[in-house]
Amino acid sequence: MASELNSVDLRVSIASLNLKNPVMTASGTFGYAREFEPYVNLHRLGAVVVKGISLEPRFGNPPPRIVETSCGMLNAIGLENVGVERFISEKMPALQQANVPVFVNILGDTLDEYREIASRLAGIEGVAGIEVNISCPNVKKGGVAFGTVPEMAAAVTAVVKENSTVPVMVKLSPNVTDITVIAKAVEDAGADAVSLINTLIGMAINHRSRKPALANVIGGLSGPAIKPVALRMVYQVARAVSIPVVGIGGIETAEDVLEFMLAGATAVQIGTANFVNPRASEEAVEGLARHVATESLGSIRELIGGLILP
Amino acid sequence: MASELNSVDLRVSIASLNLKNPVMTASGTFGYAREFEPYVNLHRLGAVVVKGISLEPRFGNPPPRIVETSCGMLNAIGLENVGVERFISEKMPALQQANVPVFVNILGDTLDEYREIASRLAGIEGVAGIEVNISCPNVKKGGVAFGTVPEMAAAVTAVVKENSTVPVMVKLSPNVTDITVIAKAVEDAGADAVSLINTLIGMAINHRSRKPALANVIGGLSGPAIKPVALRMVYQVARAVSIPVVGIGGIETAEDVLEFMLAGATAVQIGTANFVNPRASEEAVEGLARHVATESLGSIRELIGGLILP
Amino acid sequence: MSQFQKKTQITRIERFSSDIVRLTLLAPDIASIAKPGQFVMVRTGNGKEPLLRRPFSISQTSNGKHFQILFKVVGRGTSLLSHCREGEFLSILGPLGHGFTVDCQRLNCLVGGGMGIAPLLFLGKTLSRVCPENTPLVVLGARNREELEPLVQDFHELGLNVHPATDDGSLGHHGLVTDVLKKLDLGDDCEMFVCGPHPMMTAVHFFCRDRGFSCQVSMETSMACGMGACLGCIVPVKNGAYAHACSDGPVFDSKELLWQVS
Amino acid sequence: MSQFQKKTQITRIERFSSDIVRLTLLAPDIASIAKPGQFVMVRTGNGKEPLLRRPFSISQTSNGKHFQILFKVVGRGTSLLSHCREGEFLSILGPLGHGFTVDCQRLNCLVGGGMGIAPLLFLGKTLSRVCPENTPLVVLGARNREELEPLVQDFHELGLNVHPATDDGSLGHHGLVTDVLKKLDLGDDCEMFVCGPHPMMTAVHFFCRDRGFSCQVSMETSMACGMGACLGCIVPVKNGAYAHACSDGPVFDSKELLWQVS
Ligand SMILES: Cc1cc2nc3c(=O)[nH]c(=O)nc-3n(C[C@H](O)[C@H](O)[C@H](O)COP(=O)(O)OP(=O)(O)OC[C@H]3O[C@@H](n4cnc5c(N)ncnc54)[C@H](O)[C@@H]3O)c2cc1C
Ligand SMILES: Cc1cc2nc3c(=O)[nH]c(=O)nc-3n(C[C@H](O)[C@H](O)[C@H](O)COP(=O)(O)OP(=O)(O)OC[C@H]3O[C@@H](n4cnc5c(N)ncnc54)[C@H](O)[C@@H]3O)c2cc1C
Ligand SMILES: Cc1cc2nc3c(=O)[nH]c(=O)nc-3n(C[C@H](O)[C@H](O)[C@H](O)COP(=O)(O)O)c2cc1C
Ligand SMILES: Cc1cc2nc3c(=O)[nH]c(=O)nc-3n(C[C@H](O)[C@H](O)[C@H](O)COP(=O)(O)O)c2cc1C
Ligand code: FES
Ligand code: FES
Repeated sequence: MASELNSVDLRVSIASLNLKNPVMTASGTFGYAREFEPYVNLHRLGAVVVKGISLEPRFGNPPPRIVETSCGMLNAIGLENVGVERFISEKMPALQQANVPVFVNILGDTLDEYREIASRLAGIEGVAGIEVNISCPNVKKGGVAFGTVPEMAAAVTAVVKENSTVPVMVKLSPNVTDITVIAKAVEDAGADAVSLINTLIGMAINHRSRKPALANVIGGLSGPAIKPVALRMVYQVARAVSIPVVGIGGIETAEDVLEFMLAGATAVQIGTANFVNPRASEEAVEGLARHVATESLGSIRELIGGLILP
Repeated sequence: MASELNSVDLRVSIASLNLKNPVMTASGTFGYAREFEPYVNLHRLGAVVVKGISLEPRFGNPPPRIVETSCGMLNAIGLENVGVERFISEKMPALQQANVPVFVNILGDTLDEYREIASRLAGIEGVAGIEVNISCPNVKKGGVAFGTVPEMAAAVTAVVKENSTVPVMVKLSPNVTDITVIAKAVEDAGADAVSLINTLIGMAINHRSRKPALANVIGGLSGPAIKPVALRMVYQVARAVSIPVVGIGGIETAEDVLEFMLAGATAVQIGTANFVNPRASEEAVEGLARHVATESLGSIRELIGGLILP
Repeated sequence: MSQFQKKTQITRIERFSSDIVRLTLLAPDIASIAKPGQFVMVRTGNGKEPLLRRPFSISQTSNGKHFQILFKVVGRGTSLLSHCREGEFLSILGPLGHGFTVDCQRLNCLVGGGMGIAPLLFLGKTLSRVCPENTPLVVLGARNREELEPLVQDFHELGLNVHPATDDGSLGHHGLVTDVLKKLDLGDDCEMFVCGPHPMMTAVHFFCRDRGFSCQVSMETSMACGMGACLGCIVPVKNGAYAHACSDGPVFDSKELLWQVS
Repeated sequence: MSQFQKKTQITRIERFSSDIVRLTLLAPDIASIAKPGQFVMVRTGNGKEPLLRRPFSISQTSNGKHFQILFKVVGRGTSLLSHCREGEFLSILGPLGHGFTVDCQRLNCLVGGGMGIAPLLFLGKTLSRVCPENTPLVVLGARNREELEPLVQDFHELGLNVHPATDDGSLGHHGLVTDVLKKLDLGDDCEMFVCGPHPMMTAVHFFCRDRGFSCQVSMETSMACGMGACLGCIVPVKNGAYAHACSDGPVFDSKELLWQVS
């Protein structure tokens, strides 16, 4: 059985990048991957996406930064990260060993910052792709506008694309009236793929202390609670663009992955579920292999967009 | 103790309307109120909001119309209702007996329809207020645009306001980039209050049948899953407008009500929770009374917007 | 109509097979007024997941004090229920909906498939009491002997003879309940009471239509509230309209509904 | 560092009071390598709510096979845990974080408040073994006798004398553990090991700073992952930066952290 499962075809491609399977890990939920080595055989994953990297190191927001909600969690990490230089010198070497394609999630407050980070990462061994975070709700400056105004989303995409040697995937915010407009804008600007969704903006209050549960007041909602919204947006975007769509939001199991692929996703990312079950990503790969074998599919690619409408 | 609790001051006002307490029931989740008489003393509620009424009767969407999701549910009822004439002749008489203020939730596909429904309801005994649904995601025609374009939201508000004799509350959609823009537009157009949020647009898929779980493909997400998004939007809108804000979304208990009031809500509506616990609304009233008594507050109004920022 | 929201105590748990369980609940308010075909909405846990209550037919009442639900484990809600312990309390809404209408003058025939057998036991018991002279026919189908035998047993205890059918032939007729129906002498004034999988009910509806029999069906749909408030539980009726399974049903005259020939 | 994700069996459940429970888990992989001050992340149920694991200190290991967690019911997660049954399995991640550093040459003083006492028992046991000539001082505080007595008992069984303090005076000193510390002869080369409510740890930190003592504190923060991935569990350190309680701690040299004089 195990060998049979190894022979099933789970491959998918994102532009020029061929992945073993469609299961990636979501930025900010898988550290720099090394943290998961006790639990996961990293080389069995489709790809990993590392924590968002900015030009300069950032300390992030004060505590409390996280709070649980019904079937979800809010985070306001505030993009704590070591900055692109230390990322390259301290984090990349271990990632190069891990034998798994690495997407670097990048973010900036200005177009120039995006340009600068992209150029520093260009040509670095082991960087398989760039994921452009234009959607993080926690940065007060340009972050939100980049993700909600089509022209700005397009501008960031173009700048990163110009300065990159690897496929560029743009990560979209769900906090917009019509996500397909943004998706089309970044497609037209040269994005090789889009990934969605980032977190929904939310808030929690402690009625006893009368204070917000997060020091940042608002934060990003993730986990199973948001899956229906993510699935709907992936469905809409997959019908609106012709580049690959990477589905994110509340994915925990192989069944969830199948749902996102039926809705039109070429690949997916597992986020919050990594905290609950560190083996979630590898178990999803195993579950997909079993599904393809049991259903006697030629390849998992047959499922992409395979939703049967009433 | 019981008599003590009866004497605590839970009153709030929405424009000229004085409510016993801030707990209302949400449209579409409390039928025409009569369904809850076996469980709830209707006269103890602040107000009830009845199922959305259109000009003509509607059959609604084909089945399946509902599906459960993690800590939430999706519905695509498609606004099944008896139409305004039969509502007045068949449903209002029982509601007049119930001794509770009634908000009628209205919806239309055109400005004319909104105008027409509002005029028919004008002067009907027992109608304490109108809630204008500009936000239902299930109507394919004008519904969505009314709720997402500020000018259209304003136009609907003005038309209903002109033709109404009671306070007009406009119910906002959360599926927008910036809900404060819509809130300000309807405030400027004369809305007496805003209520929010309606459901988030979502989707569910059955991976075995490869079909959408709802015949309508997409539906509205409600329940505890969406509470963090609702709370954030209520907080934002309460700071942006000066008319009363009515908070809706995932509210189940008195503690939830307190959170929404701290965030700036003058009153709240309980929706999906009525299905789980038909007594949820009355129990919330009881819980609020206990809270005001225990904390020795002069009135519950002291809590409105009382969030302590870090 | 009287309805209650009650914390009811589980007084007995019977496990008929790995996935079929029967719970006996102490609930005089509900048990004393329930009618065959009515159902209850059960909260399967204390948390927010699963969020909604689950509908179950009242499968039997006794002494006006207890009632039973019989269910198969198919998902998270039923799995949680199956792990309950005696003495624990469950929150129940009920009795809900309109049940079966009985007429002692006709030949009554109960047709059940799978867990659809649950409400028919209550009906059989009631018929034995109110129409003692008129023994109903009982036709029950299920996947296999393991699933069907304990349910057949219950009818035997009422003194009712059962015509069983199983998908694998391990008990009674090897095949569908409609095969069995065709072979029975049903006279020309028969009233059918049907609860089971949709294809089975469709087949029995057409069978009855062709013979001119009356047919009462108990419909299962997804339900959020069980009390007519959410409008989620619809079944298509004539001319594009819908009925609500929880408040107009769950028992309908099959002629009122729209059936698809398969 | 070795870490495991394991389904571990509950072999014993002890209820010390209405809301304090101790679970013994069979987990040789974890028990055999755990060090005092380390913790585990526990999945409190099978569903999606509560979604996240909950952190608990390892409060004792035995035979390299079992370990214990001791907790107070404060919310939904701990409530679910308190309803577990012997023989059931819990999903555990661990052992996680950096524990206490011990030096047999110094006067070791263990200071615990409330459930912060849990990891100190493991530490006390280890000290008795590795520094048998050097009996540590133990100062424990809690709300009342009911809460504190069973925990004091555990230290007695290790042969350690305890200086108790309770908020209501029902056991030992009526007041704070810092009052007790001030009265003890701590010499001039004392190492303090502290776990408890934040105000208590703040007080002990300043007490140690004034006397020139070393002070190791075990920090509790909200944690989503427990393994350095989410960056949620921060504690402020000098110059505006943050340390991560799960991976840099939970045990820190109190001098490295930022404390607010209250
Ligand atoms: C009026 C009424 C009476 C009922 N009486 C009984 C009864 O006496 N005994 C009994 O075992 N069941 C009965 N049911 C069905 C029962 O409500 C469902 O099996 C139950 O809700 C499943 O809950 P779950 O959380 O375990 O499964 P879920 O996790 O909700 O679903 C698991 C799987 O079961 C399927 N499923 C869910 N609901 C139904 C349904 N209504 N019919 C068929 N498949 C379904 C889902 O599509 C899914 O594939 C009745 C339903 C209704 C409407
Ligand atoms: C490293 C570490 C070790 C721990 N060891 C233990 C232990 O050995 N024994 C033990 O009883 N507890 C311990 N805790 C605290 C324990 O994790 C929490 O009590 C638990 O997560 C509460 O879960 P809950 O779902 O029951 O409560 P929730 O529903 O999550 O919260 C209920 C209430 O408790 C408060 N609360 C939640 N977490 C904490 C916390 N960390 N500290 C204080 N208040 C909190 C919340 O603010 C809320 O008011 C430890 C925490 C950490 C970080
Ligand atoms: C703690 C945390 C940190 C995150 N950090 C980032 C980040 O740095 N960059 C980014 O693009 N998304 C970040 N995200 C968003 C996730 O990558 C993902 O889009 C989101 O959590 C939804 O997926 P999920 O529901 O599977 O978690 C973060 C999410 C969480 C929970
Ligand atoms: C089954 C169902 C039907 C609804 N019908 C309406 C409606 O007719 N008009 C309306 O404005 N909102 C309708 N809503 C939205 C609710 O009034 C409410 O805004 C939403 O459910 C969020 O609140 P909750 O999380 O408490 O349910 C409906 C919601 C549900 C679940
Ligand atoms: S289940 Fe809600 S109306 Fe029938
Ligand atoms: S708990 Fe996630 S980084 Fe510490």
